Amino acid sequence: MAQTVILGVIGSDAHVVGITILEQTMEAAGFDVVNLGVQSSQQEFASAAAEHDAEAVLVSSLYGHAEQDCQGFHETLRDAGTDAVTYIGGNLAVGQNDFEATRERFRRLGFDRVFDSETDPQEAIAALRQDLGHRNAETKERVSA
Amino acid sequence: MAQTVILGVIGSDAHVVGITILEQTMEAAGFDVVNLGVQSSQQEFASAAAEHDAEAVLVSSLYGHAEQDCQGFHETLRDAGTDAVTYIGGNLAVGQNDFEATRERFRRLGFDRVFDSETDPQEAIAALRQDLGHRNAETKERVSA
Amino acid sequence: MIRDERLPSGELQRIDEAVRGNWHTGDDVDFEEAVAYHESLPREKQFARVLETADRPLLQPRAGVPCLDDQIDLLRHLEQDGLADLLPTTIDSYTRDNEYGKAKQGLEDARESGDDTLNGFPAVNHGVSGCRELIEALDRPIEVRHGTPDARLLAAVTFAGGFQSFEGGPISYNIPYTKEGSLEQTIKHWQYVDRLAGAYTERGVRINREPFGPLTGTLVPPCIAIAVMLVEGLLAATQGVRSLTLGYGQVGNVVQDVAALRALRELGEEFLPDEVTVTTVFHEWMGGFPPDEARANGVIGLGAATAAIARPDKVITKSPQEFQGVPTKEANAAGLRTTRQLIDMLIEQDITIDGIGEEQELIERATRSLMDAVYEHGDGDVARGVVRAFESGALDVPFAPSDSAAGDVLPARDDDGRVRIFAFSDLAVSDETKEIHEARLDDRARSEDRDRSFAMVADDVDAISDGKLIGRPTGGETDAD
Amino acid sequence: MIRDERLPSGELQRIDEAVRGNWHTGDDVDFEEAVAYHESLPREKQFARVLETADRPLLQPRAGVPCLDDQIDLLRHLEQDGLADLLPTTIDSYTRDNEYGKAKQGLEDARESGDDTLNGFPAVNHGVSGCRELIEALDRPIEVRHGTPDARLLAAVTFAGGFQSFEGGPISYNIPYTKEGSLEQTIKHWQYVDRLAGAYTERGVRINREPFGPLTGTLVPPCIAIAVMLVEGLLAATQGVRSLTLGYGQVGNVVQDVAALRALRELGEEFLPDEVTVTTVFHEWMGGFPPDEARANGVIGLGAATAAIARPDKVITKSPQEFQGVPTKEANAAGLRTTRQLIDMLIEQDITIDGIGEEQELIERATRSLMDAVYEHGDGDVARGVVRAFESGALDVPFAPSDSAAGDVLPARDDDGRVRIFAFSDLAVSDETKEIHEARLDDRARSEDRDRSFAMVADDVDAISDGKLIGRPTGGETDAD
Ligand code: B12
Ligand code: B12
Repeated sequence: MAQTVILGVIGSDAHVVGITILEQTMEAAGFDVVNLGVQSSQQEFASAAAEHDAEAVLVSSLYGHAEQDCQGFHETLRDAGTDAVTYIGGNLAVGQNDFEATRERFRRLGFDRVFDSETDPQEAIAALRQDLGHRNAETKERVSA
Repeated sequence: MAQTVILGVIGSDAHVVGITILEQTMEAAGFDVVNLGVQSSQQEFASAAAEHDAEAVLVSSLYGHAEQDCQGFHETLRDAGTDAVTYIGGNLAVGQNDFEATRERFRRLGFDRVFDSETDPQEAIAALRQDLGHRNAETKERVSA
Repeated sequence: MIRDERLPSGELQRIDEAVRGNWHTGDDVDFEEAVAYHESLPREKQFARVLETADRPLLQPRAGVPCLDDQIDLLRHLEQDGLADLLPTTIDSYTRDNEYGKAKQGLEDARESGDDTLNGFPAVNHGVSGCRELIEALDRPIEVRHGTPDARLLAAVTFAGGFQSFEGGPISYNIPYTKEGSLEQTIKHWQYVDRLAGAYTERGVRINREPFGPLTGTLVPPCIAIAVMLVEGLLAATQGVRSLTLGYGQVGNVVQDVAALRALRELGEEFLPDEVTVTTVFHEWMGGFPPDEARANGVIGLGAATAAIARPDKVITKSPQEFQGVPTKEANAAGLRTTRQLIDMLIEQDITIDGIGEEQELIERATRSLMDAVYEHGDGDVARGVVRAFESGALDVPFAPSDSAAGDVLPARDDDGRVRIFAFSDLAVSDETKEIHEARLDDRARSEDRDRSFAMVADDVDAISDGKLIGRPTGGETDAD
Repeated sequence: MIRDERLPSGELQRIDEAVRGNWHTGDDVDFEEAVAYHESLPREKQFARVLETADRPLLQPRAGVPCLDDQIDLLRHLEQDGLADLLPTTIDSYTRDNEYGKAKQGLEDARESGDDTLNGFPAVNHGVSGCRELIEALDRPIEVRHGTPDARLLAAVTFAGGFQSFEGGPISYNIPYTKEGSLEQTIKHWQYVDRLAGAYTERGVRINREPFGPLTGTLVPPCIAIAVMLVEGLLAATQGVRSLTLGYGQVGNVVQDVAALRALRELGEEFLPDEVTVTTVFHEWMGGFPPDEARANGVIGLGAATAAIARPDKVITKSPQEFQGVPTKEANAAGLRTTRQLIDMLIEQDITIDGIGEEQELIERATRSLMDAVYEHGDGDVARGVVRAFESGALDVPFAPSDSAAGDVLPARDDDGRVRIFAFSDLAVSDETKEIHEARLDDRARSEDRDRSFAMVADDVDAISDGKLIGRPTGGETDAD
């Protein structure tokens, strides 16, 4: 069965080109993609993840307000009853920042993986394969235990 | 009487365009310019200065070997019996150097003024007017003393 | 339903009051006093005058930071080290969403932390007096650049604050910038903005208005961009705007860009009333940039060279740090100077390129079809027509995030790198136009030995940031794994 | 007197031995062993092959530092971060003067202090094995670039050291580079260099030779540059060189530059024997650069755009730090990438500019007059002819520091920015050509409302570094005090 992935641009960000490319590439790679489009709220991500029993939530942000927009994001997800893997990617800080510091900040906010804007969609797919495969294996273990 | 200035490019440097412009501008400003051309030796500068009883010696160097080429330059001048004001200008160090350090180095070699390659010929003329005016005044004082 | 008619003055006043109540700084807006303030400004700060009387393309960067002092420093730097002819003030995203409370928070955080917690200058929060401080601190005219669908309060505050130019429009600041805003609603909002500009204009303060030409910045076919410019120009003219700068974003093919700018200027003159002074602005490449400053300088160089050949009235420059994030002021000034050097070296040269006429003809024909469709959809009314044309897909913008646009049109480059339409969907262009575009794309497909497909579109989207104009399949790499 | 005849093999050997005795590293040169070494090099390091089979303009920077390790690091950086297609090794000034003792001292100082006390790589001092270490450490072909009037030992050592391309020629490395060297003498020296290249060529090791097209780099009229290229090409061909890259330095006017590169290629094919493979190299602006990296990027951008339109076989790139001094490796790589981005974005576009044919025609006509004069001066012998033509001023180079050239010709830009001849002195071009140049310069004088004068020349020399192409008088400033 295809794995379901929620995709969207958070906050009031309207940069749509990146997720359009991501959606197409992930679908071509066999994922079921629910694309929420731009300017999606935390709640919309959480509801969609719960509704579709999604295995991953991919947040995109280009316009530089990601940090504010993602405060409490993982609580919102938890409250909706989803424990999907979470990725964030794009242009995550205003200005010319050092990406390692940015990555650290978003890791602390709870994201499993943080991608910069040089990310090739294939990298995200490879990561998903690894992370979701791993989760499936875990699930199997738990089942067999 | 027009003041005589010796002009030339030192060492094995062949960058001629700068001194061509300098020569034209200084002549237009009323100086007598003796242009030694490119690839002039210390001795050629010194002999010309002595021969023409020059009031200033202007050394140009673009190719980055100025420091080596000017070792002992002021001794050579002194040996020839000239006490002309000395200027050096152009691209005085190999590579992307801080000009202040370069200026200091050439001041220590004995040059009265050091110009970078952004120098407008008019700046050199203004400096000459100031320095030579001053020397003339000094000479007068000495004479009247 | 909406109509392209001038707002009656009672209506203007009513909206005016309502809008000014949205945030406390609106209270300080006083039209009469503002007119007097504008009259007190020196000639060099009269935006429309400076732009319309220039004898060479003027350069303008984008720039906005949260705090007033920093914005002054930033613009002073761009004026002095960048030799910008015209200055910008780019507004932050919260203000664009009319979230003045959040913008206030961001501004306070910025003041405390020294970090740029907003991606622009929250002009409404700075209020009339903050804006005037900015205008007075600089020597050049300053424009408000934003992306705000409902920019009524922003316009009221910034016009009163001394700004004499205002970017945007009901389509160009809706379709590329927002998901949910209805087009009819944004047109209403912009009728107010334009009417307010018109009211100043009638009092002798010519407010320059600049519809945002690049739209989504991503491979927008020229006919679509120009049609949107004409519609927004017409709507603004109806409200009394007399100084209009129509925009166009570089696609990267020199012939097509020069042709498009000529078509824009000529159709602008033709469609807009005589009393409107039409100028044009060329935006250096608005799509994804290479993640490398040296390569970005190459992209900027091509934009500058194109500008020197096309000679628009104004050029919006990019910085070599475009890819990474909001540029430092030094990088921003560097983008200006690189552009300046190239334009100044080229502009006196007589460079006449073959084939510009034909391309212009092609662009104009398609644009006229789109304009015809707009008028037909609105029974002769351009406001109603544009709403319905977007609804039906007769007018559409590629990569539009907005629910108001179908977003079904897909562009791709032909074998010469010109942007053609790959999927027309319901776009109202003639069969002849479609055949030409298809034929050109077939040529490309043939020379790449692959079918026309979305892969081409995706490859073209990435091409410039990957170092090429056309997204050709590369021998070694494959997208499959 | 000198004649354009192939050196007899006995003569080659005699000179060879004499030359190799000039510095101890000459002892390690063994022709047979060297041929075997070249045969062992992989195809990607065969300079002539790589250049002649390329399907797009190859990019090459300039770069040379004293120590071997540093030179390897530098070139590796340019290969990897600059994506250079071809690599250079620029030789220091002492070596150019055959002062191997001073170069040795500089090299020792550099090794001790870590400073770059030489402005290039002293290849003779590094010797055959040092050169080979360099060749082996890199993946791309490497050329020797220098400026040495008497380059015999340099050629002997570097050819044996594995280099397969060698810049320069008897005129182009004399007239712009030295004051006292006699032209006859340099031709003799280069007959040896070319004969040595020819000897390798006959053994299947095609040594590429590249006459230095930009000459003094400062407003050189295309006809002069091309005539010198043809003469040097002919001289080299006589000695058995079969791979010749003729050069040309950008003047900054796109039409003239494209026309000149076409004229260079076509006249090259026409004048040189069929068995010679002619390629062309375009040098990005070789005159004074702006003292500002951002503006320098604009100059580089214009060079790249011109290259994309003219499509030479090779482009020599500049760095944004050109004004300041020898660039850092990062800046050097940046110049490569800016150029690459612009060329790659433009090269697939069909850009046909009007008037290139006429300009090419003008250039070719003047070049033919100069070539006729050379042949006449030499009673049909190009070697003798060129010496005498320079003596009489029938051939001349503006701003030539050399005593062998009159240096009386002065160039100035016309109203379109094309380089014309302002003072012909005895230059052997037809009256018709003179009238055309004069008429164009009169147009400019009229539009600037001043007389044609040396002031124009001086203004043009500074123009690009001051941010323009043409040195127009500026309203505010005056040169008088
Ligand atoms: C095109 C563009 C626009 C268009 C957007 C049209 C549209 N609706 O999509 C327009 C002109 C409308 C626009 C507007 C604005 N923009 Co803008 N825009 C760009 C630009 C030039 C290209 C973005 C793009 O489409 N790239 C191509 C796509 C394919 O790449 P991508 O988006 O990066 O996505 C890829 C990767 O990042 C990654 N990725 C992205 N998300 C995720 C998520 C996950 C989980 C993973 C794994 C990977 C991933 O994979 C994607 C596919 O390869 C960038 C600068 C740049 N990158 O060159 C600026 C940029 C993003 N914009 C910026 C800004 C500030 C704005 C504005 C706020 C103001 C302004 N300056 O006009 C407004 C915002 C409006 C709003 N409400 O959002 C800034 C952001 C600054 C920052 N973060 O510090 C940038 C960086 C420009 C700059 N240097 O200032 N913009
Ligand atoms: C044109 C040029 C050449 C031409 C010269 C032709 C000729 N015979 O004149 C050619 C191509 C032959 C050439 C050769 C070389 N060049 Co060269 N060349 C240049 C270039 C591009 C412009 C110089 C120029 O003509 N400028 C225009 C004139 C009007 O300005 P100017 O020379 O700077 O002079 C003005 C001021 O400096 C000042 N000034 C100069 N001298 C003095 C003296 C006094 C007292 C005062 C008050 C003022 C003053 O007033 C002048 C008039 O306004 C410069 C880089 C640049 N500046 O952009 C490199 C440059 C000077 N060259 C350089 C080098 C290394 C060389 C070579 C060694 C090797 C090479 N890379 O090819 C050879 C040297 C050969 C030799 N034996 O000298 C380096 C020097 C590096 C350093 N100092 O660190 C530079 C900086 C390029 C670089 N970035 O690498 N070059």
